[in-house]
Amino acid sequence: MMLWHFVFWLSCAVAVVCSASLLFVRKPMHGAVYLTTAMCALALAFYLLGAPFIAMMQLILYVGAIMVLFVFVIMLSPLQETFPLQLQDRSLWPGLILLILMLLELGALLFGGLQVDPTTPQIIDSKAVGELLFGHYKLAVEAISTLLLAALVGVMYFARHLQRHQERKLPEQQEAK
Amino acid sequence: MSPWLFWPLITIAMVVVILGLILAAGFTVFGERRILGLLQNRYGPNQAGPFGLLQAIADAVKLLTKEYFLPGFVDQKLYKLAPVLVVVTVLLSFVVVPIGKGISFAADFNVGLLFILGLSSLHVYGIFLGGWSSSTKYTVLGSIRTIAQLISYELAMGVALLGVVLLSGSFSLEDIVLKQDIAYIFLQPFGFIVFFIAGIAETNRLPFDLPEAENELAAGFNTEYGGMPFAMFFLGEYLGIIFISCLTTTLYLGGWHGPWAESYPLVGVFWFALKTLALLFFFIWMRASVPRVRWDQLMSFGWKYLLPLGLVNIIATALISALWM
Amino acid sequence: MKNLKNWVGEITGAFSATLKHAFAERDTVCYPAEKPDLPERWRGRIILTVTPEGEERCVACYLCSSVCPSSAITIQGAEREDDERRYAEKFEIDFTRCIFCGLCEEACPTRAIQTTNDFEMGASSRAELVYDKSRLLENHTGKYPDFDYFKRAGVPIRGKDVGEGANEKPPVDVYTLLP
Amino acid sequence: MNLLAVLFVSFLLFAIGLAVILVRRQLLFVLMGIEVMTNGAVLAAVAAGQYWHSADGQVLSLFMMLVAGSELAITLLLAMLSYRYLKVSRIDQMNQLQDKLDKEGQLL
Repeated sequence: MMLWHFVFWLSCAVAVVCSASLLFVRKPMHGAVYLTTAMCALALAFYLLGAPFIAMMQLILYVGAIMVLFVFVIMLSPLQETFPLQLQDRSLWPGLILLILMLLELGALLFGGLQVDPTTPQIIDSKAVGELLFGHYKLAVEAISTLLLAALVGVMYFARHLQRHQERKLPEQQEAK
Repeated sequence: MSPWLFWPLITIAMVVVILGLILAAGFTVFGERRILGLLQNRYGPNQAGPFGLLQAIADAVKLLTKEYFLPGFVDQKLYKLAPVLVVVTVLLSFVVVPIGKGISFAADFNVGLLFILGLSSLHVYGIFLGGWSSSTKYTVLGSIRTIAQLISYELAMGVALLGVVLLSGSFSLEDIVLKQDIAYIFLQPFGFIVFFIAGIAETNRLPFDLPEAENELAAGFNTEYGGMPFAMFFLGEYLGIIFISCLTTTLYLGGWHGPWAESYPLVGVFWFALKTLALLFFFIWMRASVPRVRWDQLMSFGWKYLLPLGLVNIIATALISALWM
Repeated sequence: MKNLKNWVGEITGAFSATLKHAFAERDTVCYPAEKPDLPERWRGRIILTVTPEGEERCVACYLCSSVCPSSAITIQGAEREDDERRYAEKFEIDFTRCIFCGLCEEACPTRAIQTTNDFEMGASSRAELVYDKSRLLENHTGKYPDFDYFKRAGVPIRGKDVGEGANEKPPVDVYTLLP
Repeated sequence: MNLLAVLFVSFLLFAIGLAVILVRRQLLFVLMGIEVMTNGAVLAAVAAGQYWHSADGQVLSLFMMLVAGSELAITLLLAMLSYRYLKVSRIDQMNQLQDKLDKEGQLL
């Protein structure tokens, strides 16, 4: 149990610190790697909480699919510039005030009325998740799959847009030569 | 067992296993060079030691004693991180593979198969970051190819694995092996084909070695690496081949099943090693036989043939197992 | 379906072809233990040869050094005191630059410069690979044991007047046009 | 497991994500901030599900991941389009619809 606490809080700390470094990091690629590290740490936290299926899904879906897409776009984007944090920007202040208000509200919600006892984590394996997923929530699964299909169609539409843009540009470039 | 004995024992076992795996990768390199020579009317390295067996160690000593050189234009943090990531993810994957009856680190890990898929998606990062951080055009082209190839083939691989999961009803590799009275290659021939082709693409081997296509991209993603980091990339690649062979053995060829393997676990280890070695030989044989495919052929093969074949395989497996079982 | 059949046929054909080569005879030799059988016209280490009488063939005509694509040959010509025959006072080939193209051998009118079968020219410093005349000159006639340029060229030398050499006709007296 | 502490971590992640969105104006960093916020929410869902010994939390977090994935696929492509067409990387530079006014307040 001692070891459990140590590893769990360590992974939580890694996740928080890596996420926080997004505030200061200059290159988008470094940010993406920090975010990936945070997600791996969170996957470990999920595993330790007794949710092995979600931990692995975090690795496969977030790290293996979403962040790879991210990294791919960062690499393909023509702007390879660095983004230093600009604190002297005046338009920052409304955002910061909103953020502080939000933090206060969340803190009040969290520490206000929640009465909980520490309990030991119980492993809920992938079979239980699957039964619930294709039993009680099967309509939601269909909705999510429709959403994925919609996203697919949207991406294909925009990608064709991108392609047309390139094709239209091609004769101009030839003329320029 | 008391924790004071457990942790030192586990540490020693891990060190032994890691050293053994690194040696195995070295000897895979040696075996590849010898067998490629054999298949190409050459001799291959046969000078160092009997039959050239010490060549692997000579190579390792040469690579490890080379100068560590950091090019000036690289992104230093990621450049140093990438080879470590490649090796560590592959070494971690071996944890869940059962090599004999009850002989493994964590074969009954209840999401073992998903763990392997997750680690292979982390493996992509190692290869990709190595190429990106070197920031020359060949390495960047290599890493773009890596991402596109590995994403599309990982999907096909996962889809093929679902057939095995449907038949065995478990994500744990131990259970999958125990359930295989008939090797799943006979029950899942199409799944096996899809999985194995996707595995070849995952390990960047010929005919799908586009990320490091030597005659187009210098050495692809590891062009700027030398000495120790290069050795680590190399180690990662060959460990990957060994791992895919082990995984195919476990999932489709019956793992350690064989005559007398039930009563004597060490005989099971022997059968497992034999099957794995046969698959390793096939990998090398394939490198000698098949030419590299073109880039668009690779993508269209992955998305238009492999993935639909895997999906049809899942549906057929589900229907048959629902009707019969 | 026909396409698939083609694929399968081609892939199995490739695999069986490579397996067949595993049992074929080796094309390579284990070099240091077993010397390769080199052809006669191999272009290896360059030597300077001598006539059957043992005189230097080289007449310092500079043709080899001017044809050399990598400018590896350095020659300094001179004339002998007694019979005014030309010879190379200094003859150096820089084998770090030599590309073993064999053009010098083709250009040589007296067949002095010749390539040999020797290719084991390892050295531990660059200076060692610059061969001077003492290392280039071999007391051997090379590939042409009977060839002697001056015996068949229309040039008088010691012991042979014009027209007395092998395959030579007596010179024509250009002042009388009679046959 | 102390639910309050885990919820505190998830709240911290959410707040960091919000801060990233509000402070950094670059398109890619804004998207990363959204991912951090989603991660915090997923952690809260998983922790709550484990606390009540039910798989609902895991189902919810799986749905969240899928939604985040489909959202990100579209948004990243939009980001690439904005690079191509508008040549901007900061969200406050995307002011193509803004009216340009001169000093007297008249439309230019």
